[in-house]
Amino acid sequence: MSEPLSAAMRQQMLQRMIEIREIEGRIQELFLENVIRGTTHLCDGQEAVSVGMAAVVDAAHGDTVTCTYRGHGHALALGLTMRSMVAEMMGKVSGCCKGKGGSMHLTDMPNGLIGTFAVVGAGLPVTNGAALTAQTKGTGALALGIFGDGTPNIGAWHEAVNLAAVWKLPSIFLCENNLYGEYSPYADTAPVENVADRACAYGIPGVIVDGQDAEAVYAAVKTAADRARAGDGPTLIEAKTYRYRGHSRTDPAAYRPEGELDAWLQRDPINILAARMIADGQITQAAVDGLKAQAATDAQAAIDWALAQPHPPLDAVHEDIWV
Amino acid sequence: MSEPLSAAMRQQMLQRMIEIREIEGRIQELFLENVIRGTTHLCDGQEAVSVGMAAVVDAAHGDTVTCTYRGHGHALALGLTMRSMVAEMMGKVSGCCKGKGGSMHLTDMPNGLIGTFAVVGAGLPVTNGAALTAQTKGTGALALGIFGDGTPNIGAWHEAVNLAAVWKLPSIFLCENNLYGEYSPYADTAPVENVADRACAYGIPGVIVDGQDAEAVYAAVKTAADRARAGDGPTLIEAKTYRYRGHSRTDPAAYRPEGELDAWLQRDPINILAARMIADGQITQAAVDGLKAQAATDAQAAIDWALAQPHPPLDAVHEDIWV
Amino acid sequence: MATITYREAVVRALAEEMDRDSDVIFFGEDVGKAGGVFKVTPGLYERFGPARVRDTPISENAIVGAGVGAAVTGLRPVIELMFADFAAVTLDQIVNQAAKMRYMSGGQIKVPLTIRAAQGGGAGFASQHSQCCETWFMHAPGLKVVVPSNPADVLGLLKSAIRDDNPVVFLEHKVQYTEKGEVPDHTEHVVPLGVANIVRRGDAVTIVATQRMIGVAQQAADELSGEGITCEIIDPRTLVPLDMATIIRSVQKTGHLVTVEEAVHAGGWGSEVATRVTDEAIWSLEGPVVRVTLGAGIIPFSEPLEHHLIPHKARVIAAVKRTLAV
Amino acid sequence: MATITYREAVVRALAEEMDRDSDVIFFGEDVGKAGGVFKVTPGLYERFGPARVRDTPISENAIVGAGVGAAVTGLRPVIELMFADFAAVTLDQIVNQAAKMRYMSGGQIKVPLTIRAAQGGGAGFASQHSQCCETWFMHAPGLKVVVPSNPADVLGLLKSAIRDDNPVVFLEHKVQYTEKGEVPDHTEHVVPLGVANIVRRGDAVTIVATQRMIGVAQQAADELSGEGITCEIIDPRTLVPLDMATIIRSVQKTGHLVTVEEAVHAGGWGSEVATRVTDEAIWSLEGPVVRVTLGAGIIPFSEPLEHHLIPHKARVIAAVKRTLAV
Ligand SMILES: Cc1ncc(C[n+]2csc(CCOP(=O)(O)OP(=O)(O)O)c2C)c(N)n1
Ligand SMILES: Cc1ncc(C[n+]2csc(CCOP(=O)(O)OP(=O)(O)O)c2C)c(N)n1
Ligand SMILES: [Mg+2]
Ligand SMILES: [Mg+2]
Repeated sequence: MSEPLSAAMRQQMLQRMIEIREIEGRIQELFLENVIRGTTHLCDGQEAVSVGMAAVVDAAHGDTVTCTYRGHGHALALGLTMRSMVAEMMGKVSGCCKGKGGSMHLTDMPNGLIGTFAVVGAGLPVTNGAALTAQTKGTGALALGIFGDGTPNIGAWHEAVNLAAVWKLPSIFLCENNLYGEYSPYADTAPVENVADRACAYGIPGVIVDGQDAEAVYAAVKTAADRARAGDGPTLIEAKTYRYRGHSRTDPAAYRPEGELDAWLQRDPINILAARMIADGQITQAAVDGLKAQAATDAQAAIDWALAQPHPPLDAVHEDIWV
Repeated sequence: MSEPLSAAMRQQMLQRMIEIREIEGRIQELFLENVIRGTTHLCDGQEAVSVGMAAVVDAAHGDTVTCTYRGHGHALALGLTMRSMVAEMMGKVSGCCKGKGGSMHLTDMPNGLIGTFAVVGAGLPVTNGAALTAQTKGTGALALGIFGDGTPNIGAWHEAVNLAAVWKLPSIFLCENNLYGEYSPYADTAPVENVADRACAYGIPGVIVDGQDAEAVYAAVKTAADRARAGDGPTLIEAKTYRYRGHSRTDPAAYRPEGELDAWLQRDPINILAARMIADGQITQAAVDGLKAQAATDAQAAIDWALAQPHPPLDAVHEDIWV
Repeated sequence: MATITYREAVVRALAEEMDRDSDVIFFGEDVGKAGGVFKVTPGLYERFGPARVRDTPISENAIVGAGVGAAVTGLRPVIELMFADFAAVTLDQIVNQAAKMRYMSGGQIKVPLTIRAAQGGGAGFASQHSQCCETWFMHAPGLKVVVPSNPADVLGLLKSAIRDDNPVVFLEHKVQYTEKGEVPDHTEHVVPLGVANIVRRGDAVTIVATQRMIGVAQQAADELSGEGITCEIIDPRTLVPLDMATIIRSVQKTGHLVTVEEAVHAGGWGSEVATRVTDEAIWSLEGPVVRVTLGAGIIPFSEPLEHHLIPHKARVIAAVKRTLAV
Repeated sequence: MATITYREAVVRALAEEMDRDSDVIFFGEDVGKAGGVFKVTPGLYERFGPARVRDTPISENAIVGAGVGAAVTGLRPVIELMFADFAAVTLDQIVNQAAKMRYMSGGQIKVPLTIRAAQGGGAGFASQHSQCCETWFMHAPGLKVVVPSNPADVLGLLKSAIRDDNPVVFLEHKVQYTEKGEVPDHTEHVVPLGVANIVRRGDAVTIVATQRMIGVAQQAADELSGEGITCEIIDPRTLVPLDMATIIRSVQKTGHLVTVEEAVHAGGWGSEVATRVTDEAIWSLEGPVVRVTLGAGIIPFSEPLEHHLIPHKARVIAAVKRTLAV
């Protein structure tokens, strides 16, 4: 980790992580109660990646992000409101995508989120396109694509990283290595120890970072961003992290070895940052608890609001297909 | 290069390279005369890869090969007859694929050639399947997939090499780096200097070999074959070679820098092996000339034979679709 | 006769065929140790071992290609693509390679490969995990395309698919996995590919439907029978080969055709059935051929919208009444 | 009016639109320095420079995805897939991403992307370089699909495609690249998407055909006119949107419909035209709707076989006579 961030930035990261943790828990409940249907892919445990990344992204200047279906945390970190997101997951017209996308397909252009892609690898070629716009127009913007540890096995991932390297695009490829792709441990489906080890095939930097440390993630993404904006091309970043829950829906994650979850809970990203801030005299435990209580209140308010929203009118089903 | 091959093997390699060179020249003529239609992708200059590879492949014991549309040399090296191949390119019923495949789609199962794949990268996943059969049945066979220097950019290539590495399949990935993918120089579309450099991303050996030296190619493929048969998994081999002609059909290859072709002609694979054999007292220049004359005669005979063959009956168009 | 679910019929067919023929292998993403994301294939890994049941990386091109290569060289692989929508990332291997290799090779090669995938909407999986994808495969000669609608057909048709020497795309409707039905107890319940099933007899109109739409057609037929309109419902079971003879015989009797499918209008299988009928039996038609489809629709997440888009009882009834002009 | 080739019309449309709008960029494999494998796009690289005209690696997923991402963020990219058959390696980016992103985002996004590709048989390129692939795209709402048949339409439709705010798949018939035709001299020759062209007037039968099949239909019509049978030939120009009104008006006049397409029967656009007519105008039909297609065919290399498989004059004449029962 390079130099510590300002107290204000830390505070914002901490608060956002707490909010993400809170809403994900509520979403799981709503899913089990059948209020949210379909499927969900929650990110508890991975919040540091979301806020570390988002602290670098400057949507106002054209930076964009694509990520995966495990995208609630990223969307919130970038600035999507809980209300808009929860309403989307309930299929309500007030959702960010008018209820047409759902949990797996969040788009929030004002905050730079092009989409949370549900086909593995599919977002990364699109990220390059956003980077191409930046390069062609000389805007200095960057495009960041987030993916999981199972994703480097798919062709689209390879083609995207490769093209970005050949064209020196201002792309950043950020892996959330949470040890599993669905129910398969990383090592069962990948031939190299680290995702970052693959960077050698593209002649680009491959960086490993502690995904539980928001500031470390920030620093790694910031370095990659400077490189991208300077025209030096893409970076592959691997954040080592962990998802506390199963892959999706009701997966009990029985494939995880005994004790693994507990060990990771010891390195909880919220606790890590909170402890550091307490040690630095920037926050008190009471204030942290206050943030949690506030997040719970906010989440409940968002849910109540979303529940009260209407579904889209039936005719809407045929709108928004062609311009 | 490891120890030299036997005189008999060298003789066979030399003869086959001369035959390939001869027939490719005649095919180009027939194409320009409109006797062969569609397109052709000739391999003059790359013959050492064909014969070096084929000397390792043991079709009788289940070894198989897939290659690209630039596959005439490989097919002949594996044992397809000139007649059958030329007839195929003329769309005659006596062609190896009854005229349905043509120049780009040669299959010759008795000699282990599953196909010459016309979609870039598409043959390599299939090669793994043949390797999977060998692994599952424990036959000790290997599966070898040949591709060009432009091919590592496509997703199917990546997925195939990756799966072979993860499953330790008896696959061999043999690249003919002839410096160009169509009209694009290798360096314009690839981020690393050598194709073999990509092996690091899969934790497998990446080997560079002189593609103009048939014995060197043989040695590299043999090492990979031993490894594959021993259950140690795949190898990526890059043979540095050159195609004397354009990419296909009437391409004059104007994109090549002045003098490049001449320099490569100095390292002609036929001359290299012939000179070595002459130096070792295994053949005379007169005998080499004799081989060339014989190849010309054989090529002419094959062409005459193929010309005399009938086209398939029209009803054949609807046969061979379903079993 | 035992009563089992659609899901259980899949794993039973696989287990029976793997027992019967050691050349049958099975692989895909999380199909082995985890028993599949839809929990369709539990127990196979334990029973047949890691050589014959394999979990793969997320590499659909590599998966299908490995299936093709293994099929060509003597195995009889069954592979799973999980959601049928993902076939789009590897369509080349399916329609350009698997489907055409026999033809291109002049008949030297056969490709006894079965590609399983779960398709269909109604469960809130939104636009990229809900499509019915038959069209991609029907449009590629060389493939066979199977769309089972009940447990007995899943069992009998999957066994046929695995035994078939052609590449077969076997599409399971994910919303039907929990549906139950009776199946014979013996291990040789094989349903041939290319034989339609007349699900219900009637005189007024022929309704051709597949998978979940059979249930929708039944609901419509129940209601219509109250009005004295009897529907004949035909389940083609396989779209390639397509049993047009049974459909045309029915239309010759009823004079009216309605197709009910859970796919986009343009290019859907309904248009193939409809045009074959209008070509081969137009003089039997006493009303317009009406297709009930998704129209030019994309499947939305929102529940009321999704249910509105996917053909339902009221739309089938309206279609029947339109062709009957009542 | 100048006479130019179909090929020249492509590059002229591109150059005019790139001149007009600096957001238009163009990339694909060997499209720049080399001017394209079909020599369709020479001079653009020299004229517009390496930032706006780019050669890519052989990475179709990356190419289409880059087009999508660039389109979403403010450019108006035109990309080339070379042979349309290769769309199969990146169908996901086209039909699951480009086509659906606007919908999934609830209308937040637009994707002004043009995907060019060369399709069609007759040139001896065998089964993987000769297909007509419209079905893949027609079956994906959100896309528009353009199939120009002559230089003026290539010019005017490609300009429309580039200006359109939707993803457009623009399919050029490779065998037509050398065909010549007249085009206006000014730089605003824009042909709207969704308006069919009545190529020939007639009373006896309506023939709907696209691209190279228009010429085949013309040959048939010439011969039939000798027998007193006058054919009306309609070129829909775009398959999405599809100008059914023009087709139905014609069928209402002639009472007979024949479709001529260079694609596989099942799922082909002919079935869409045919079923729309039988649904919306069955009482105008005085004979069966006959489709002339590749049937369940795969394109062979061998010349006589290929010419036998692809619809030709005799087959169109036979189809017309069958619907007319003469
Ligand atoms: C092309 C494709 N294949 C398969 C899937 C099914 N699938 C959804 S998530 C997933 C696992 C992805 O794992 P990883 O990349 O590690 O991301 P994580 O879920 O752990 O965040 C798979 C296989 C898919 N969505 N797309
Ligand atoms: C998926 C796909 N994209 C594009 C093409 C067109 N194409 C045919 S050969 C070729 C170049 C291949 O170059 P390389 O791999 O170096 O092989 P070489 O021709 O030099 O032997 C291309 C782009 C194709 N056949 N398939
Ligand atoms: Mg993961
Ligand atoms: Mg090359």
